[in-house]
Amino acid sequence: MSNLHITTPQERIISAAQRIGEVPEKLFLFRSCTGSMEYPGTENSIKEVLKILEVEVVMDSDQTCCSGYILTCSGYPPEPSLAITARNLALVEQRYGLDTYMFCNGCFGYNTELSHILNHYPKYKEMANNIIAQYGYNYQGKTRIRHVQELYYLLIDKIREKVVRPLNGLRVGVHYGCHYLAQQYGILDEGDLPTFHEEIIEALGGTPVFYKERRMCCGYAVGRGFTHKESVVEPHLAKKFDSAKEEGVELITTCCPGCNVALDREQPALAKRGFGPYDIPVIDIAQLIGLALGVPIWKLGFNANTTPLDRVLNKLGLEKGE
Amino acid sequence: MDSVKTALVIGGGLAGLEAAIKIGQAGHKTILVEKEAALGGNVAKLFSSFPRWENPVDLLEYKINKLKECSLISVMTGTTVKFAQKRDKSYSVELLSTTGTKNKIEVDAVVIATGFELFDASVYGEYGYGSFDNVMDSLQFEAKLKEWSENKENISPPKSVAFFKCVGSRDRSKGFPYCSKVCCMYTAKQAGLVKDLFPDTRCFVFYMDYRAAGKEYEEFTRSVIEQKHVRYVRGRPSKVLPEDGRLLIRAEDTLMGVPIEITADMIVLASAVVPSHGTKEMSKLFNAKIDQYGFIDHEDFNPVKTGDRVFYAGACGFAVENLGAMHQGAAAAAEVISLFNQVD
Amino acid sequence: MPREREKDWDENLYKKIDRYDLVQNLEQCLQCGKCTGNCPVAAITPSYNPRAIINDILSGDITRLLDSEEIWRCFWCANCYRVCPVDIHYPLLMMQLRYAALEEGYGLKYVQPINKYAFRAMEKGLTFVPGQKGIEKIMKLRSQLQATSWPEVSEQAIKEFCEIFEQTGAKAWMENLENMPEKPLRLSFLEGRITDE
Amino acid sequence: MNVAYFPGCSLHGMASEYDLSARLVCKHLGINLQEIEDWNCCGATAAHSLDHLLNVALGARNLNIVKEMHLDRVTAPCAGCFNRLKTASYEMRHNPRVAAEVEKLIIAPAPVEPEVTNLLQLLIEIKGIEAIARQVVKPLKGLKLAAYYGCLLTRPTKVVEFDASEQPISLDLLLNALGAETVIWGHKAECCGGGYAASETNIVLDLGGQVLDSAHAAGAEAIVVACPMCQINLDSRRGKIEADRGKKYDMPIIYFTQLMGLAYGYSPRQLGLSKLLLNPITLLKSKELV
Amino acid sequence: MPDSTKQVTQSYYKTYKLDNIDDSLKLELKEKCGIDIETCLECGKCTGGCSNTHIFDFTPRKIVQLIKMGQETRLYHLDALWTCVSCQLCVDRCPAGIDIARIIDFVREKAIKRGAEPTRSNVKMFHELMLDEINKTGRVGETVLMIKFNLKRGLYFENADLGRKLFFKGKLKLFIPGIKNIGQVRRMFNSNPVQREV
Repeated sequence: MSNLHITTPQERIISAAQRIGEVPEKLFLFRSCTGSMEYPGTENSIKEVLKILEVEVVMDSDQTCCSGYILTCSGYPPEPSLAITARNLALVEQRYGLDTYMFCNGCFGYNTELSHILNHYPKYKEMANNIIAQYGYNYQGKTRIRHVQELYYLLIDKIREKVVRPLNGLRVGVHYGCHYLAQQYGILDEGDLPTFHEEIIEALGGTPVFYKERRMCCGYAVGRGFTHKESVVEPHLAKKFDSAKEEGVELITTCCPGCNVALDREQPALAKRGFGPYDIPVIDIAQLIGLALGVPIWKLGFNANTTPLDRVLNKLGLEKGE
Repeated sequence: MDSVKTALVIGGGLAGLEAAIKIGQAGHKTILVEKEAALGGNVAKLFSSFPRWENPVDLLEYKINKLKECSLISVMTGTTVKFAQKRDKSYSVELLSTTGTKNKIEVDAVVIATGFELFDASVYGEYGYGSFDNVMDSLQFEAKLKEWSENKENISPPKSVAFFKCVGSRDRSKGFPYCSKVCCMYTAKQAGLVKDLFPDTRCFVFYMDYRAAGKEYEEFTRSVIEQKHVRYVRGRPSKVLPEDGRLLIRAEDTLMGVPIEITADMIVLASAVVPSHGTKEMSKLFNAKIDQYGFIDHEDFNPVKTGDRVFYAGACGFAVENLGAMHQGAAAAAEVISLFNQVD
Repeated sequence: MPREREKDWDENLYKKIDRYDLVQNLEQCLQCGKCTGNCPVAAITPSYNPRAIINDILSGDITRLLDSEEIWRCFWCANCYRVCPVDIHYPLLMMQLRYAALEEGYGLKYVQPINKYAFRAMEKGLTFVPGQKGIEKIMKLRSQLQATSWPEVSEQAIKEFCEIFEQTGAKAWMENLENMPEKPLRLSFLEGRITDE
Repeated sequence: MNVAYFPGCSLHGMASEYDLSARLVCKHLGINLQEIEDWNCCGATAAHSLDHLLNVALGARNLNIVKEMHLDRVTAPCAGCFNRLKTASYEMRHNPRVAAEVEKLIIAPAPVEPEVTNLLQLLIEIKGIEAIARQVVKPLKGLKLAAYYGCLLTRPTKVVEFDASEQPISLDLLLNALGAETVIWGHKAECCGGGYAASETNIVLDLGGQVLDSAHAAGAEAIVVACPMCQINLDSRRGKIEADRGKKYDMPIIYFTQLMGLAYGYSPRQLGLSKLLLNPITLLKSKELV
Repeated sequence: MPDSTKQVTQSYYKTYKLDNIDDSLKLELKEKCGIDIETCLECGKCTGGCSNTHIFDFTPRKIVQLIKMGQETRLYHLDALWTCVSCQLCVDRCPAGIDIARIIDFVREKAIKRGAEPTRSNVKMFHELMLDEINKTGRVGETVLMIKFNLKRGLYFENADLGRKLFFKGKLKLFIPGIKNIGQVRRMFNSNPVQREV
């Protein structure tokens, strides 16, 4: 077990302050392909929210996809993903010297996992660096990989102050996503019964709902039901939605476009197969924060959702076009 | 302390040695009786020990030297206790040596340390113990290990060795319901030793659970599995068939729920620990308290006391590992000494 | 169920499966079943059992594994990894086990559709690239948001992204899968299991 | 010595040679077999498979007749019948509830007295090996035999109380007493699938095949049985098994009583040796035993 | 084996609940057969040596496990019920002394009472024909039984070659004299045997 590093529970579960330290005035936001394509509103609202929270956001068009997703489907061997991770992170290190913030659990999970491998297996780091050297990159492992939600949690008091559209008790169910909670190299809160999103929801004036299967995976990783749509993904999701419905959840928030796609886009298919109907809108936590902090609704891009938010907005006495 | 008192220790195994040494060192006359020609008991038959892979021979040598240093201890090997008569505060005991010489002695206290025997596995027809060669019990296998280690290069190593745990233990129909406590550990030890001697030999241990309740025991067992690569198969073997000169084992891998077959060159049965013949006799002679299986049982609240001026130590009480045997030997000695030092 | 024979077992299978030696500590497995208990797939398809799969790999028994439907059920949700008392990285094991299956021609149907995306990804530097209609929809949405044009990945980045795939031989590996004869899968671990109430 | 005799359906049917030789040998050894008057079928696999109580009751009726014949012991040559009768007797002795039910069905007190023994048991335990050996006039020199006990003769131990269920030896002892040599083999007490002889032939081919194969590998020239089911099963399915396994097993399946008769100087005709599908005559000739 | 994709639709599999299992069968076995399932060590010794384990759908150990889990209805549809040769190996080997063969008989009996469809209709048919024979004559003629069995299955030439062999050996007896007091036997069959509660 020469270079196998096994993290202790203490290493795994850390407070936001420990993880992030000072609130950065500038951060590198890692583009998510799913996010930018399926829910452009997410990325948008993050920028808006962080503007309100006075954190500058940098993005770079030379950053490519993290390429982790297809890897997990065994689509190709790990070498390219390792090289691509090294390239993207090296880019951040060299050009900006900032920490890398993800808003997609996929990007977060895969980058953490792959960078962990790079940093603990010299042979792979060497391999990757040899390849990216030709483009003038060299990955050292300086930039820290963080999730934007960790920053929200760090800034929860600031958020509470700045709420202009309180959610007046909107029953919100939370979905954390496995690739954040289940990966072992440092996360916020307790992986099996996390609560930090609920705390944020409360700060926004909503009512967090602890539904039974809130911890359960979204099933997106099996290829959005390219494979075993019927046999695995749908019954699995139905299980989750049933328990959410029982608790009277009106809205589900995610912190990952991937989860969002699975939970939002699959609902009609579920109804067709005799599950539900559930009709529970699903949005990113950033969009909800944006909503509460008074970002104009058209900037939050709810149009992208398959399951419409009208009911929620009506409840809050808001108009889509506002 | 006016009159010199005498203690009789029956059994020259690890527990008996420990008891005799301690009593002798405390300045009391001690007679150590051993039915075999040499001291050491079952421990002398062992090739190695858990959980530290120490050679038991070194341990015995050390103890026997201690014994010799003490002038108050007289050792009588090849001797058995034939008869005992309870007096007011002593026993008059009749000893018989293999040479046929009898002699009567008066003793003020007795320590029974008559050790254990292995359960006779031949009642397991399905394992073919006694009918097939290369099916042996664990003590026979210890001897085998010695033989192998002595002329390692001259013998062709077996392709695979299988170990069956719980043979006679945890078995209501053919053996005893109790767990023999030490089998899990010595099986792990033996399997590990095979791997040390012949790294290319495959070792299979059939287990229901491995019970490693003791200091360093769990680590020891895991190391055998992880470092020495002994394969643990969960399930109790069902049938052994001869198959072109080798042994075909039929069992189930209960974790997968599928029946499996394994061909082995040698099968080691971890037979249950049962009270030795001597234990049964001595318990009668000194009317010691015994349990339903014939192991010597202790008086309430006195861990090593089993009768008036009668104490016991080691595997005659129940299966026990080396360390435990020495603990009990010392404890029995302490009881004897405190008894002798009482002002009466 | 048919009897297995030890002579068909390969002692070093677990090393062969773990070809990138990313798991390393598979032999530490205690067979405690905590992984299965925490696995969302096992909860809806009882014939899928991580513990059982690890057990098979440790026994060196490949027969059930390669053509197994089950090995394609893993979500990579890593909940097994989370609870594992000895931190066996089951998802990484699964990923590598699937490589072995793919090279034998099993489970292509689960990878080829995804690889279609992978090939398009090399043109755009993004994992998911929709068809023309999809792109128009995205443009519409983004314009409503007054967001930047799409995709935002520079030509240079896309070129490098693509080259990396070529240089690491991944592209060739995928192309090889494209024209490989598909072999049928089966639920290998179904026998003697309780699959419904 | 008078012993009640329960031939069972097979011995009146396909296994008449077993009946023949059994009576002959017992007579020779001074055992007077008195066939149970008006006995009924023991119920075989069918009864205990579908209705436990019926199985006990059928046995009880027979045992009751034995009682009425004032005999304290009944012997059944067929291992199947023996096992059923013994089970019936065991159940009545150990399970009062069943005994009560049975009494209602046979309208008589549960006949627990008669001792059920199989023929082999009778000869070994009551007559004794010496007595058997003493009568041998033509020792079966040079015969290498596999003694096959099957399941029902020795199992389950707590019920049948005969020999060792995993490594039985009684038949080996008997054959050795006759001067024959017995091989050590693994399948002496494994099952031949007799219960499914007709209904699930594949099971028989599989299990029976294993038995033949193992005996053949151990170098046996013939298999000796104490059960018509085993005999008919192995003997009649041999052809198919050989076809399946692409091997030849030219081993006659002989009843132990026939060999006893042979050793006692009776002629193959008297013992009905020729009634066996694979006639052992050629083998015996080659050993100059006939 | 069911198609993976059709396996779960409409409703999803609910994980088995150990805390609300139905113990009735377990208790029944204890009361009626004196078999205590709880002594099972789950060691699989029954299964490893079982004559037919390689064709069982649920191995003996798992059958005992199913009883522990109170899976009564599932037990009624086991293939093992009809492929167990009741060779008693498991009974003798069980370290806990559990009479598994009896359990299987017991469950089979219940299964028939519940009208469960046997997976191997042949076996049941054969058993029933045999019982009929006993009911009619008090004894069984193998020849007659075989012929009836074949006729009933419509396989007129099954084992014909074997029959010929047996015929020339004089082993085929077409007439078996019935017993005198057949009434005594019929009384046992008073109702359809498998309808009677044991």
